[in-house]
Amino acid sequence: MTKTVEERERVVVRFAGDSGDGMQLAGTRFTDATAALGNDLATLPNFPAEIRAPAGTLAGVSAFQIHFASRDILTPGDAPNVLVAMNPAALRANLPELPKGAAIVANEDAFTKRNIEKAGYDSNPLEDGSLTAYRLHRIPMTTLTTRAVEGVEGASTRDAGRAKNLFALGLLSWMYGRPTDVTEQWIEQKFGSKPAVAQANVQAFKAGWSFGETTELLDVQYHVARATDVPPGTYRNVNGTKALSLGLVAASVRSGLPLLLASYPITPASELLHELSRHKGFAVSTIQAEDEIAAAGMALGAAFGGQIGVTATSGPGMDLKAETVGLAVALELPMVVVDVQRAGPSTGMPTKTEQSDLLMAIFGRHGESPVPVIAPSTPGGCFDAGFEAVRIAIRYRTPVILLSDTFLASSSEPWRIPEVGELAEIDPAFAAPERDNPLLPYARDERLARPWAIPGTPGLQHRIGGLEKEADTGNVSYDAANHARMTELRAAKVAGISREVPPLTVDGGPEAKLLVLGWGSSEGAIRAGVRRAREQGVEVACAHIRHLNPLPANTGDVLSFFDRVLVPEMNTGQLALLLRGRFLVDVESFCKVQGQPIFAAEVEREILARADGGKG
Amino acid sequence: MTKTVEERERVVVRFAGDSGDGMQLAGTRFTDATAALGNDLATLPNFPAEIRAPAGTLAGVSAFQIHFASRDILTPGDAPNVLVAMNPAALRANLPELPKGAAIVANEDAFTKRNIEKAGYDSNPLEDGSLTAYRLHRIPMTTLTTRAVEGVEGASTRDAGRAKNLFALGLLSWMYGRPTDVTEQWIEQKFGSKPAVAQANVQAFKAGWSFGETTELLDVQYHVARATDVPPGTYRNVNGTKALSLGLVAASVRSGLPLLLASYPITPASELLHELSRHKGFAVSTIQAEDEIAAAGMALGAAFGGQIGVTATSGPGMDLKAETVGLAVALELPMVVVDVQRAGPSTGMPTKTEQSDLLMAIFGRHGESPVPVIAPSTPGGCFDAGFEAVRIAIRYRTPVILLSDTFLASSSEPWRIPEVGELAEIDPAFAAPERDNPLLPYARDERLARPWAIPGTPGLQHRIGGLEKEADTGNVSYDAANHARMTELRAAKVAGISREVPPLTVDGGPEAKLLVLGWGSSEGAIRAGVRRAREQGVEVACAHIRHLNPLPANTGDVLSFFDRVLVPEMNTGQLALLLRGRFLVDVESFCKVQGQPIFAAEVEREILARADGGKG
Amino acid sequence: MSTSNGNGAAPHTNGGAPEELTKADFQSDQETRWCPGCGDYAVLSAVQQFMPELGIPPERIVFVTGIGCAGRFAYYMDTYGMHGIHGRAPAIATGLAATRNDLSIWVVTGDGDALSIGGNHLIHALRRNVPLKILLFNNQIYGLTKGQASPTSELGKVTKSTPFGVADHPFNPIGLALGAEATFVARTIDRDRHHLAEILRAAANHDGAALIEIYQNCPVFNDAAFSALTDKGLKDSNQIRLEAGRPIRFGADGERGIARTGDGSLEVVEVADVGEQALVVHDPRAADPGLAYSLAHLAEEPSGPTPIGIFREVHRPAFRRAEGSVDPPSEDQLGRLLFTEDAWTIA
Amino acid sequence: MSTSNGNGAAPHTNGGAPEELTKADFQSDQETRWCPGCGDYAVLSAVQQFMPELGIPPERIVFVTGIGCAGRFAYYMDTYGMHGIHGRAPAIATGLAATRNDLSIWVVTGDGDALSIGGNHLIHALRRNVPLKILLFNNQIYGLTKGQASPTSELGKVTKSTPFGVADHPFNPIGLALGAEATFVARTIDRDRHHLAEILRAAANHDGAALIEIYQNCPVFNDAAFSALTDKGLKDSNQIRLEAGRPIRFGADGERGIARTGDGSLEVVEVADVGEQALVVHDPRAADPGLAYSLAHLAEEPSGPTPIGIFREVHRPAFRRAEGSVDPPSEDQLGRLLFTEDAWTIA
Ligand SMILES: Cc1ncc(C[n+]2csc(CCOP(=O)(O)OP(=O)(O)O)c2C)c(N)n1
Ligand SMILES: Cc1ncc(C[n+]2csc(CCOP(=O)(O)OP(=O)(O)O)c2C)c(N)n1
Ligand code: SF4
Ligand code: SF4
Ligand SMILES: [Mg+2]
Ligand SMILES: [Mg+2]
Repeated sequence: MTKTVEERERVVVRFAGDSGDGMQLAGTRFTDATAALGNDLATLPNFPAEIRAPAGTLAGVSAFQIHFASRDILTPGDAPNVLVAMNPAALRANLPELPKGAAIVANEDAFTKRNIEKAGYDSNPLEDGSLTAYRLHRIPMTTLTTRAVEGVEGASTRDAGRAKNLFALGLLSWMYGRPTDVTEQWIEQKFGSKPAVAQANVQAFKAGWSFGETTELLDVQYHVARATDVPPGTYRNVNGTKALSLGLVAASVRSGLPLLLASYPITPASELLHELSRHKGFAVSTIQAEDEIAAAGMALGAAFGGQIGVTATSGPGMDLKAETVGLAVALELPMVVVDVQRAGPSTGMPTKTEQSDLLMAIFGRHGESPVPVIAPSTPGGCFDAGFEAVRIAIRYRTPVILLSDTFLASSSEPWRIPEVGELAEIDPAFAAPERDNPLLPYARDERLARPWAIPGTPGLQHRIGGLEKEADTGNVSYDAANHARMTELRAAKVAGISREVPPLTVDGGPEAKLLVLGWGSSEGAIRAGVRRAREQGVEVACAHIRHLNPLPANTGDVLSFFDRVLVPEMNTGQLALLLRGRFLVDVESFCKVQGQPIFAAEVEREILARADGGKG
Repeated sequence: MTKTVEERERVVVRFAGDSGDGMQLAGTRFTDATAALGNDLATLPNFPAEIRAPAGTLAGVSAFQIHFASRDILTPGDAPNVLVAMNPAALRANLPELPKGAAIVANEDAFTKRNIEKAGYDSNPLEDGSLTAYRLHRIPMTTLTTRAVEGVEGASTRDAGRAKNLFALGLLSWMYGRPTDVTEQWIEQKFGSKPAVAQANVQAFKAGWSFGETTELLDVQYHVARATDVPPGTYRNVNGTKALSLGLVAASVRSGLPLLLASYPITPASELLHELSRHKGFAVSTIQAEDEIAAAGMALGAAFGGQIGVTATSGPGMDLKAETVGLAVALELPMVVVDVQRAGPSTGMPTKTEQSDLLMAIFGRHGESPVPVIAPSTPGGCFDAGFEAVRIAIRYRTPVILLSDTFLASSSEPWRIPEVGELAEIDPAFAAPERDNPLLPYARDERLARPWAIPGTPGLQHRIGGLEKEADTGNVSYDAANHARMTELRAAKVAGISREVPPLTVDGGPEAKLLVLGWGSSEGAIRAGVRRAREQGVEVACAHIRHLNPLPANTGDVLSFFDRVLVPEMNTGQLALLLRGRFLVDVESFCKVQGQPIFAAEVEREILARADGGKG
Repeated sequence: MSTSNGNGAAPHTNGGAPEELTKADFQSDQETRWCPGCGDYAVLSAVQQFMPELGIPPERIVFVTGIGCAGRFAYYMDTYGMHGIHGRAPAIATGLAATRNDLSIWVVTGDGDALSIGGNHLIHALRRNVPLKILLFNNQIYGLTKGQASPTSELGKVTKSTPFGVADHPFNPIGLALGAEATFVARTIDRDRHHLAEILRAAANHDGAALIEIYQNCPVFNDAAFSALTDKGLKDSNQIRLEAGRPIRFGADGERGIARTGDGSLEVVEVADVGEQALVVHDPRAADPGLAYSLAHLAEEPSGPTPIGIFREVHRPAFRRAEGSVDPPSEDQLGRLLFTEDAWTIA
Repeated sequence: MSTSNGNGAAPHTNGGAPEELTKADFQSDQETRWCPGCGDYAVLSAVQQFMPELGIPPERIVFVTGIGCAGRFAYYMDTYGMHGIHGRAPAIATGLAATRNDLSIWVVTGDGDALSIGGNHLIHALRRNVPLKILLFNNQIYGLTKGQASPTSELGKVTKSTPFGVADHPFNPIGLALGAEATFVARTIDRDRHHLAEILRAAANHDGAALIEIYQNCPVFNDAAFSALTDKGLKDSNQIRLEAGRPIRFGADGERGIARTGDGSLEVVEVADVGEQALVVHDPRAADPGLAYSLAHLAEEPSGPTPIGIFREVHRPAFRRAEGSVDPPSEDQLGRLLFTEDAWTIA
C-alpha cells in the first residue's frame, strides 16, 4: 500500500517507559540517526529520581526527548508531537505535557490489569475513551518483538523481552524516515560478542520498521528536510558535561599545563568526574576527594604547584567550598570551581534543574572576596565556558566560578567542533628568577595580576597565606591603610576583567521596546520564545549574559536603551536584583522555580503579555 | 599647693603599654570608678594580634581607651585627649592617633636605650623635641612605684615592678577626680589571698594619686560632671559579648526552654563560648564542637529536640555553616547563628573589625534559602538582638542570623538593665497530639510557621529532611508545582516577619535633605557625626537598620523621602547594593575597609562634604 | 524536658511504654524505595522487629540519618526521624543527645556518609562516647549517586569514578573506630537476621556510643561483595564468630582457630595442630585494646575468614550535656543574673 | 613539570642540589612571633638544622601548614610555603603531591588543626598514603585562640572553654593514625633535638605518608604538660624509647621493660623479675599492627612511662596522581579527541 508523506519543519518525539525498558538507548540511537541525516536537533533525557524505583510505578518512569528540525533548533522542545509509551505509568507520567492532537504510540501488551493499577489508573486508558483527544496507535510491541526474535538461533525469550525498545525504535525510524544502516551497524558492534543478542535486536528493529511500512495502522510518514540554515563545519552531538570536559582538556593543551580535577561525587556534577577520569594519555588526572572541602583544597594545592586546579560540585557542595574559594581569593591563585546547579534549598530535588546559586556564587563568602563568575548557555557553549574559565583564572590568578545546571549538563545538541588552531593561546607566564631583584609575590602586572611563582623554581621560594598581606611583599600585615588598599586591588582586578568580556550583543530591531535578558541554560527557550512572538508581529529584542561577574561593560547602556526589561530566571529573581542594584533599572522578573527548564512557550506568553504595554 | 580645676564635657583617655604592663586592668578599674561617679562612658580595648609578641616591640602593644562625659556618649571616642604611654613602643604605636595639643603621660624609666631601639626610634622621643606639639609629662613611674612598695612587708621587687600600672591608674584617678575607694576595695578582694601583693598594689595606687596631688609637674585637675541626660534606671557596664550572652539566657528563661550553645573557637566569637560555659544553675549548656559544621549541626539537633539551639562563629566559620543553615531552612526549625564579623577575606585580620558578611548572611547558601538577619548596633543592644533572634526563630520556626562584629563584642558602655517583666514572653507553642487529626508536619499557622512537634510527644512521630517536601504532609516530593509553592511559602514566611519589625525611625528635622542610614556597630559614630554636623548648622537626618532581612516595612518610603541617602559601611557597600536593588534609590556609600570602626569625625566629614549640595 | 537521667537507650529507663509493642508499631506509612533485593530491606525489617524489645515507646526513639540509600532509613521507621545532610548525622545526633537524655537515639549512615565526608564527626562522636547507636551500612560503594568508589571499596575495584580501578587503600571501619577510642565496636551482616538482632541488643544496652558495621549487599552497583560470608557453601568456613570468653574457633566444625605467634601477632591455625588451649580467648572487655585491633585486621577484605560480632565493649562515662541545670531557672534567678552588685542606679 | 618519578622526599632523588646547604639556607627573613619559651622555637630550629641532610634544594621543598601557632611555621622556612586554612593542610598538600611528585612536601599542624577540624583530611591522607611528612605539634591546647581545650587535652583540664574541666575522653594521636591505616607513625619531643632529628630522618626516607606527633610545650596556656618526659629528674624513668629489633626496656638503667601478660596484653615489668628474654621485642614492621596499637595505649597521658620513637613503619605503595600522562599532549592528540568518528560535516 502507498502511504502519504507529510512535510514537517520540526518534530518532537518522546520515548517513555520503565527504567528497565531501555528508553535512553532507543533515544540516543534515534538521535545519531537523526544527526547523520543532517537535521538540527536537541535532546533531553529525564531519569527517575530513585536509583531504581519499583518497576511499573510512576517513580520508575524514564524518558528521552528529541527535538529535530530542518532549521536551527534552540531547545529540546516543550511539548512532544509523538509520545512512545511502553507502559501505563509512562503514559500517565507524560500525558500532562502532551498537547491535544499529538500522537501516542502505546505498547498495548504492557497495559495489563496489574500495570494499569500500578500506574494509578482505575481503568485501561487505551479503552476507556480518555485519550480521544489524541491520535492513539495501539501496538502489541512485546508480542511482535517476541515473534520477530523467535527465529533467531540461541536468543532467549529474555533477549526478546529486552528487545522491544528496538522495535519501537524501528517503528519511529520508519515514521520519520531515519536511516536504518546507522542503527544496525551500531547494534552489530555493540553486541558483537553476543551474536545471538545482536541478531535478536536487529530483528526487533527491522520488525518495527516493516510494521510501519506494511500495516495499515499507520498511514502517514513524515519527512523532515535536512537543516539548511546550520553554519558549515564539522559537528558532533554533545551534552553539556561532555562539552565542558573537552573545554577543560583543550585549555590544558593550549596552556601546556596538566589539569587536576578533584571532586566529590554529587548528582548531577558527578558526571564530569566520571567523564574526566576516563581520559588517559592526556595530562588530566582526577581525585575523588573525601569531601567537597578537601576537593577544593586539592585543586588549590595543584594550582600552587603550577597546574590547572579544577573542582566540580552542585549546590550543597558549593556551600562547603566557600572557605577554600575565599583562601584562593587571598592567595590569588588560579582555580576553577564548577557548580552544576540543581533545585534547592538543602538537598532539595537533586535530579531537577534550577539557577538559584547565582548570588551565592557572587556573594557567598565571608569578607570582601570578589570572584569572576561565568555561565554557559548551551550544551556546546560549555566547551567555551570551560576553556574561558581556565584562561581567565590563569591570566588573572584568581578562582573562577562556572555556573552550569542539570538541564545543560544532560541535554545535548550538535556542536560545531572548533579547530585546535581557533582556540586562544593560554600563557601561564610563570615567574622566572631575576638576578638582583628578588621576587615580590604581591607585585602586580598591568592587569593587577600577581606573579605565579611555582615550587621547583630556584630562588623564588616564598610564603603565602590567608592572613591579610602587605602589598608587593606579601608579608603578613595588620596595617589599616594596607587592608583598604588590598581590598581595593582585589576588587579592581576582578572588575578589570570586563575589558576582555565581549560586549552584550542585542538581537532585535530598533523598534523593540522590550528586552528579554537572560543568563545560563534558558537561552534556547528565550530565543525560541522571542522568535515565536516576532512571528506574531511583536517587536521584541533579546540578549544573553555569559559573564555574570564582571558584567559586560555595556550592560548598563543596553538596559537603559529599552523601555522595559524582562529577565526570565529559574530562581526568585537573582540576576534581576543584581541588575537593579548595579544600574537602578526597573527590571521585571519572570521567575520559574519548578525544577524544570524554562520553556519557549512561557517566554512567548510573558512577551505577549507585555506587548503593546500589557501589564505583564 | 593649690591646683586649678577645669571643667570638661567629655574626655578620652587611652592607657597604652606592653602586653605585660596590665593596661587592660588599669583601664577596666578606671572604667568602674568612672561608672560609679555617674559619668556616661564607652570603652574599647585593643589587644595585639600576636598571642604574645616580643616585649617592648610595636606588635606587643596593648591599649585600653575610655571615653567619659557629662552627656550621653555614642562611641568610645576617636582621638584621645590623654595618652598614658608605659614604654616607647606604646608611644610610637599610638602617637599617630593623638591630636596635637593632647597630653602624654610617659613612664620615663621605660625609655631605656634598648626599649627605644626596640620601638624603632633612633633617638629618645622624650628628649629629641619630637613631642613639642603635645603636653608631655615625664614621670619615673617604675622608680616611684618601687619606692612606694619598698615599705611593704614581704612584697618582692617583682611585685613592685608589676604594680606600676596601678601607679598610673592612681595618677589618672587624681587628674580626673575618680573615687579611690572603689579601686582600693577591688584590690583588697582581688588579692585578698596575697595580702603583701594587695598592699603593694594599694601603695602604688596611692603613690600615683598623691604624686598628682603634690608634685608640681601636674598643675591642672579636670572635672567631668556626672551625666544628667542619661535616662533613669539601673545600669551596669557591659560589652557586646556579655550583653549577648545575657540576652540569650533571658530568652531561655522567658521561653522556658533550655539553651545549647554549640561552638568552635574562633577569634573573636570564642568569647561568647567562654562566657556561656560559665553559667551554672541556668539551663544553658555549651559544647565545643570538633568544627563549625558540627557546631551548627549540634545546635540544629538541639532545636529538633525542642530546645534553643545556638551556634556562634566569625567569618571563616560562617562559610562552613552555610549547608547546615540551609538544612534548617528546609526543616523549618528554630536556630540562632551568631556571626561576630571580623576583617576578611579568608583568615584576613582576625583581631580587626569589619561588616563584610552582610550579603553572605542573606545570600550565602545554595538554592532559594531565605533567612532572617538581625544586627545589633550597640554593646547593650546585643542583649535585645540576642533575645529577639531567639524569639523570631521560635515564632517562625526558622534559623536566624545575628550579625555582630569585633568592635561591638569588645567595646563596652553602661547598659540600662531591663526588669525581667519588661521582657517579651516567648511561647514555644509545641504541637500537641489531637485525636482524629494526625499531625501535618508542614501545615502552617497564620504566620506560615509549621508545627514544632518534639520527640517524646506521643502520637506525633514524624520524619523530616532536606529533600523538598510536599506542602502540609511533609512527604518527599519532586512535584514541580509543589516546589514552586514551597519556595514561595518559605520566602513569604520570612518576608512576613516585617509585620513585627519596628518601623525605621528617622532622627532629624523636616528640612533635612540628606539621610545618613547605617546598620550594625556604626550607630554611635553616625549619631555623633550627625550631631557634630548639626552643631555646625547642617540639616541632616539619620536612621539605623537593625533588621536587615526582612527590612522594616517603611524602608522604601523613608529612602524616597530624602534627596540624598548616605550609607556608611565597613565594607565595599553591601547594604547600599541591597537597598538600591530593592528600592531603586541612588544610595551613596561611604566605605571604610580598614579593620577599624567608623569614626564620628569621618561621618561628620562625609556629611559636610555633601552639605549644600556638595558633590561628596 | 530531659526528665530521665539515665541513657534513654537503656531498657530500664522505659517509662510508660505500652505493654505490647509490635513490629508494626515501628513501620511508617511510606513506601520503601530501595532497589529490588537491596540489603537495606533486610536490615530495616530486622530493626523494626527488634525495636519492641527496647521497651521504649516509639515517641522516645529518634532515627537521625545521613544522605545515601541507607539514609532513607529514617522515612520508614514510625519514630521521630531526621534525614539530615551528608555526613553530619553524628553531629546532629550529638546535639540532640546533649539536650535530651530521655531519648533513644539511633544513627543510620553509609560507608561514604560515615567514613568519607562524615569521618570527622564519626570519630569525635565515638571519642566523646555520645550515647548513640550508629548503624553503618557498609556496601563498599556509593549507591545513591550510582556507583562511585567509597573509602571501603577494595583496591582495584572498577567504579564510575575509578575506571582504572581503586588505587587508595581502604579504611577498616572497625580499626578506625577503635583508633577513635570507641567503647563499643561490632560487625554483623544484613542477611543474618539473628546475629544482627543479637548485636542490636548488645548495642542498645551499652551506655555510650556503639558503632555497628553492617555488611550490606548492593545488588545493583556492588553485588555479592560479601558472598564469602553469606553464601551457603562459604559462610561456615569464613565467618569467625567472636564470642566473649570463648576461644576463637571457626569453620564448619570449628576445626580452625586464632592463635598468637611468638611475636604476639595473630594467625589462623588448625585446632588439631595446636590444641584448643593454644587458641586466643576473645575478650572484648580487655583493658588493652590491642587484641580487638589485631582481630579487625585479620582480614583486610571480607573475601576470606572474617570476624563478626563484638570486637570491643568497655565502659567509659558517656557524654552528657555540659554543666548547667536542666530546667530553666526562675525569673528571680534571672533577675539576680542581670542585676549585679556593680550595677548603679540613676534616678 | 613532574620530572622525577621518585618521591621528592627521598634523598636519592636529589637532583642538582648545591653541594653545601646549611641551616641558614632554610631560615626565612621573617621575625619569629611565638611566645618566649614556646616549644615551637626548638622544633623550628631542629627542622632547619635537619633540612640540609635531605640533599634537596630549598626550591623543591614545600611546607603547607594549617592555622594555629604551629601554622606560622611556614613563614619561617626559606622554602616554598603555604599557610592555608584551619584543618585543611593535608588536603591542600594532597593536591600538590598528586600533581608534583618532584617535591618534598611537609605539613605542619597543631592538635586542634589536625585532630579537631582537620580530622577527616588527616585520616584520609594517611589512608591514601600520600607522600607527606606530617608534623603534628601536640601541645594539648588551643594556643593561637588563647587557651581552649583541644581533642588531646586531658580529662578534667580547666580551660577557657571548659571552666568545669574537660569532660570528653581525648584522642590518642598515635592510635588514631594507626586506626587510619597509617604506614609510618612516630612520636618525639620538642626538647629532645637528637631524637627529633632521628625521627625526621626516618620519616624523610619513608616513601609514603609519615605522621610525627611532637610533644610541644606551650608555656603560656599549658605549661609543663610533658615535664614527665622532659624534666631532668623524670625523663629517664618515663621515656620508653622504642627501637626496632630491641627488647623494650626503659628506666635509668633499663631496669624496667614491657612484656605480654597471659592474655596477650602489654604490661610494665621489672626486668629483674622476668628476665630480658620475656620482654617484648619492638617490631615496627610487623604485619599485625596490634603491637604498635597496644604500645600507643600503654600511656593514655604523658604523665608516666610513655613510648617515644617509631611505632610503625611499613611499606605500602604511595599515593600517586591518578592515571593520565604527565606532559600535556600534542595538538594533534587534542584534535583526535575533539573530532570523533561520529562527527559529521556540513558544507
Ligand atoms: C554535601 C553533599 N555532597 C555530596 C552529596 C551526594 N551524595 C549523596 S549520598 C552520597 C554517598 C552515598 O554513599 P553511601 O554513604 O555509601 O550510602 P549508600 O548510598 O551506599 O547507602 C553522596 C556522595 C550530597 N548529597 N551532599
Ligand atoms: C574555620 C576556622 N575555625 C576556627 C579558627 C580559629 N582557630 C585558629 S587556630 C585554632 C586552633 C589552634 O589550636 P592548635 O591547632 O592546637 O594549634 P596551636 O595554636 O595550639 O599551635 C582555631 C580554633 C579558624 N582560623 N578558622
Ligand atoms: S543502589 Fe544499592 S544500596 Fe542503593 S538501594 Fe539500590 S541496591 Fe540498595
Ligand atoms: S600560645 Fe603557646 S603554642 Fe602559641 S606561641 Fe605562645 S607558647 Fe607557643
Ligand atoms: Mg555505601
Ligand atoms: Mg595546640
